Amino acid sequence: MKLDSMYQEVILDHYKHPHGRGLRDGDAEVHHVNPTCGDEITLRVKYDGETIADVSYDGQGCSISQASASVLNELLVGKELDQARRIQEAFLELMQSKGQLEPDDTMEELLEDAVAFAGVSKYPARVKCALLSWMAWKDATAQALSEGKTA
Amino acid sequence: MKLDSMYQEVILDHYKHPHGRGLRDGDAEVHHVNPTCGDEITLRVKYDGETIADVSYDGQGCSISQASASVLNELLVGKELDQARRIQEAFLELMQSKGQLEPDDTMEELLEDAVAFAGVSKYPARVKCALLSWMAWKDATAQALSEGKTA
Amino acid sequence: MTDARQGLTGLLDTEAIRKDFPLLDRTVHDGKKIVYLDSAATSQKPRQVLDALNEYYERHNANVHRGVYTIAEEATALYEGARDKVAAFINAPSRNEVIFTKNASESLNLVANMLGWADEPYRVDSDTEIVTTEMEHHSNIVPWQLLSQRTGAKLKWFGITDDGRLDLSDIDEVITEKTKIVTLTLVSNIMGTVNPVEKIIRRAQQVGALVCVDASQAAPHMVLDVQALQADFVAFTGHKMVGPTGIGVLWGRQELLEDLPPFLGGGEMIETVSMHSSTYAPAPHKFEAGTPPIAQAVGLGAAVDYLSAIGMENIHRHEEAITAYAVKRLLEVPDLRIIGPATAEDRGATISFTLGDIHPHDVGQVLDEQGIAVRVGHHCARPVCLRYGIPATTRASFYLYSTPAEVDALVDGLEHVRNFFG
Amino acid sequence: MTDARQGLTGLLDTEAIRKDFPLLDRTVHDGKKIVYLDSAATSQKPRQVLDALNEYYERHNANVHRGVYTIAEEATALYEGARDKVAAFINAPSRNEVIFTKNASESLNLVANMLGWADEPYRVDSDTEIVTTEMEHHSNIVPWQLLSQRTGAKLKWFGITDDGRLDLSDIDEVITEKTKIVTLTLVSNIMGTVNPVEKIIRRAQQVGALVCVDASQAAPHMVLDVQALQADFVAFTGHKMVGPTGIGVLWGRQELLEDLPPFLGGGEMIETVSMHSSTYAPAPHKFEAGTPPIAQAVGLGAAVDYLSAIGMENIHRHEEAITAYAVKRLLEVPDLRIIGPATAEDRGATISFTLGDIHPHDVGQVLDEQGIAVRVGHHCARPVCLRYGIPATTRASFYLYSTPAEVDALVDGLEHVRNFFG
Ligand SMILES: Cc1ncc(COP(=O)(O)O)c(C=O)c1O
Ligand SMILES: Cc1ncc(COP(=O)(O)O)c(C=O)c1O
Repeated sequence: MKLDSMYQEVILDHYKHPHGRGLRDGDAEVHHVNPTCGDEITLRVKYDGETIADVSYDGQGCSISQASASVLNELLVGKELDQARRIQEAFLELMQSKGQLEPDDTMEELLEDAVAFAGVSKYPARVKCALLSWMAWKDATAQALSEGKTA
Repeated sequence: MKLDSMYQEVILDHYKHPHGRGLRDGDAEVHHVNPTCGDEITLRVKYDGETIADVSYDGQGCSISQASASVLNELLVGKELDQARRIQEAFLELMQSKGQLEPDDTMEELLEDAVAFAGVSKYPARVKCALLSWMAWKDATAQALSEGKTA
Repeated sequence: MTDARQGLTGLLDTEAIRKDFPLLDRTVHDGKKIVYLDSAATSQKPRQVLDALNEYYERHNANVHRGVYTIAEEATALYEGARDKVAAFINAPSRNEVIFTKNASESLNLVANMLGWADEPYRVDSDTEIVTTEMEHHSNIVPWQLLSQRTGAKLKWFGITDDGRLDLSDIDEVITEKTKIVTLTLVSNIMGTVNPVEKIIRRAQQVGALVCVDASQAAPHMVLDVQALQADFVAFTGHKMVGPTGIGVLWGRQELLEDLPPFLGGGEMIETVSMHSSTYAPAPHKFEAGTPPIAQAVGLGAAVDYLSAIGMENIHRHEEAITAYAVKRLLEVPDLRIIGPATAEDRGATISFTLGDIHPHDVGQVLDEQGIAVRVGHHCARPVCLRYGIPATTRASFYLYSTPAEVDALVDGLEHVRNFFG
Repeated sequence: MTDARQGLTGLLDTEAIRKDFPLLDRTVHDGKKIVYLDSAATSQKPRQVLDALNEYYERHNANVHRGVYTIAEEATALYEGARDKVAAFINAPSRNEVIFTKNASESLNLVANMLGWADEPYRVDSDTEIVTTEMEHHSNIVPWQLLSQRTGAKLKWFGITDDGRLDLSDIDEVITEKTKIVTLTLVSNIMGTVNPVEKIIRRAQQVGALVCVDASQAAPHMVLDVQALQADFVAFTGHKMVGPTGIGVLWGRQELLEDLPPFLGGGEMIETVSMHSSTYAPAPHKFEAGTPPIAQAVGLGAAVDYLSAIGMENIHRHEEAITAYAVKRLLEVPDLRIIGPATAEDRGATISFTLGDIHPHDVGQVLDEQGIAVRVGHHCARPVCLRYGIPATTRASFYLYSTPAEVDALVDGLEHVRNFFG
């Protein structure tokens, strides 16, 4: 069934058992919404120099947006900013691929569980759900940096 | 040729040799335009008690609107207000008939030369041209009366 | 299921009707026949409307109002003929009270802007109040928020009760001597609630306020008689009533349309123009700047003919039957909660619900896989979602071509959704 | 005649092209094949555009942007795909700079209203000036008169020379430090004049004024490159460029669209709505309230494809040839006076004229009897008629499907008119 390509086991797992959910102390906080469907996320980033000490979040949304935030937390926390940016860019590329991109080894290594979202990229209405937390993270990071908390 | 039903000899005659054209002294003056085609008329009425002493006019427009003003002058000047109103109503009825009305004797007697406009009523875009001066006359008369110049 | 269906009376001959709608024959996802349950968002179009569009473009297309040549006269007659049809459809006292816009949103913005730029006694300014409700479509909220911000007028609103009705307990405090305009929807696009507008209109008339009724979800589904309604303005939109996209209607009382200032300026809406000043054509043209949506008006005329031929009472009766059946069957689904009236009384054929804590987005996706098209989200009525503390709903909405079998398909589909996320 | 025609080069294969346009096959007045010379009012539509409309309604019709189900995704992809096509057609730096409206008039009103409600530095108020020209269509005059009345800003304009060109001799007095916006047409809809907008844009840039270009009569006929043009806003309308009625475009520079306030409020243009306040979606959606003209945008996309396949340079070359031929032949008609440029240089395929003192209305009527469709009146550019002291003109306008034989038919028809009223 085609649906299974979107709702991969990994995604449903993250949805049902989200990582790092809840708001904790941070250097910057952003609130993003997806006006199409009303998904919302509040996200905070905490930096320790160039290292991502924490990404905490709260919000409401569908399985895809919730799972994506959970994967983000799992992937990015503990990473260096540079590496995190590479991951974010790879994820963006994957999501914008309209189901046309077969992740290669480098991408698989970068994205880990997040490659499971490849199937979502076939559903334009859901791509925004998957990207919501990632855009929020990018924005929060920019704010944290400009506020001089890091680097 | 179908055109001839609109451009009756009588109409072209009135167009080429208009009656009573030019502005003269009056009790009230109005300016009407047909926004569709830019036809304009300035028209004055002069009453002598209940009698129409003069209808003078100036303006620019197509053969139909010009001829119609000339016929109006010829028909109405010298008439009693009551009778003029009957003529105006008959002309309006004829013009709104979409070519469906065969003028009867009463109408022919009332309208004289103006029955020639029956053919115009088949052309919706031209009906307004034919009615321009008549609407202006009605309006000017209402103004003249309300200004207490007559009756 | 079939048992429950047997009691249904008042249904239309949907087998015949569905033949008129080419899209309803479509299949998705490897051959699944589409079950289209999103008519509140936009309706499907019958062959008759598409034929009218094609016939217009292929034989009569010309700009309107200004031509003396044959096809320009034909185009004008068709466009103005559509105005006659719409006027008759809503029982307008005069065809000149029917303004063509591009959609209901433009119609509502038109009212807001007319009042913002009006002279007394209509002028909305910082001493005055605007009243709306918490149940409105965004298109009947945002124009008034903008007007309020730009004039300083205060925006007030009626709240909603737990069972999806307008809370009119404070009607005398909400609508006061300061109120210039009360604007509300006849039928909620998210909950299906049919509102008691007469009561509100009576109160508005007491204080001398104008009333604008958003009939976007009413005109497609029930007899709309603007004289009986006694409102001052009524807005609706073509694409929800088997007409084309790109066409809306504002009906307004003649003397108001005469007194109120224009909104958009341009060709067609003028009497004379000089560089120094301009004068305006009488309504409705005063409010129709530029080349109007000609083909779309003609298409709406054909839509109105189509609906009238079936009969708005018959359509309404059909939808009542389908809605009663749908409410009953949906309430059989475990964990399903209807947002809005949970009975079939005073409600239109639109039902919003939540399903346990499965997000509507996920509900809609899994239903789509089975060919079932429902809408998910806040349906441009986010204040309603806020009111009930939910992020979104799943909404199924029915129309003259909907069948009890489609209700069954939805209920089966929801069972599948529950299993999938179970 | 045939001799004169032989020298013509650059013509398109109109025999093939005309097969695409069903209306051109129509006959009027007992079998006379229509000679359609009113494309400046509205163009005819090719089969390809009608097919796109039908295909949309029959297979993909759904409301856009909010659905997760298959046909809603298809409808969204088609609608947004049309935006991509239009963006490419005008070489827009970003698709987000293309706003769909209902017609050019709405586009121009949108600009006027954005500026009226804007914050500094864009705000038009009583200390500022608006500049337009005497050659504009009413749709580019009245919105600015309304803005001027409502804000107190002063409205100034460039006059016209005897031969139908903009009189720019006083450019430095007309456009000053007080000017906030200069708005003008690229091609006159009544005289066909192509205006030297670059010169005006350069002056506007000097004083920091924004420039709005009305490209309604340009987009259908020549390559329109908004980056090369360097204006801030460009407006045009679908129905004049082989697209459907009910669709227009406003292109605007991205940073302006970000900074400027919304105009119409409603569904689709919001980010979040609460009863207390709302935030808006990014452009272009911020300016597209309510259900957009979905099918019409799709149709415009097909129109742009159609024009591009033929090639805008080729279309332009064809029209240049036809226009040169028409100017030459018309000047052979006794008592005929061209209003506007009397040569084929820097002019579009639109020619206005008077014929002795025969009123244009009568000219048009007699031509119609022969199947020839021309427009008569002030063509929504009354200030031009006032300027030349004439009540109206007769206007013939050509497009990619026009032929030299149609020019000949016009000239013969005018001969007949002269005899009729002789
Ligand atoms: C130069 C010009 N500007 C604006 C318009 C207005 O276009 P629309 O009527 O489609 O709004 C037209 C055509 O009518 C035009 O020729
Ligand atoms: C109640 C209500 N009002 C207004 C609208 C706006 O209609 P449109 O989007 O056609 O402008 C809608 C539908 O979207 C609606 O359901």
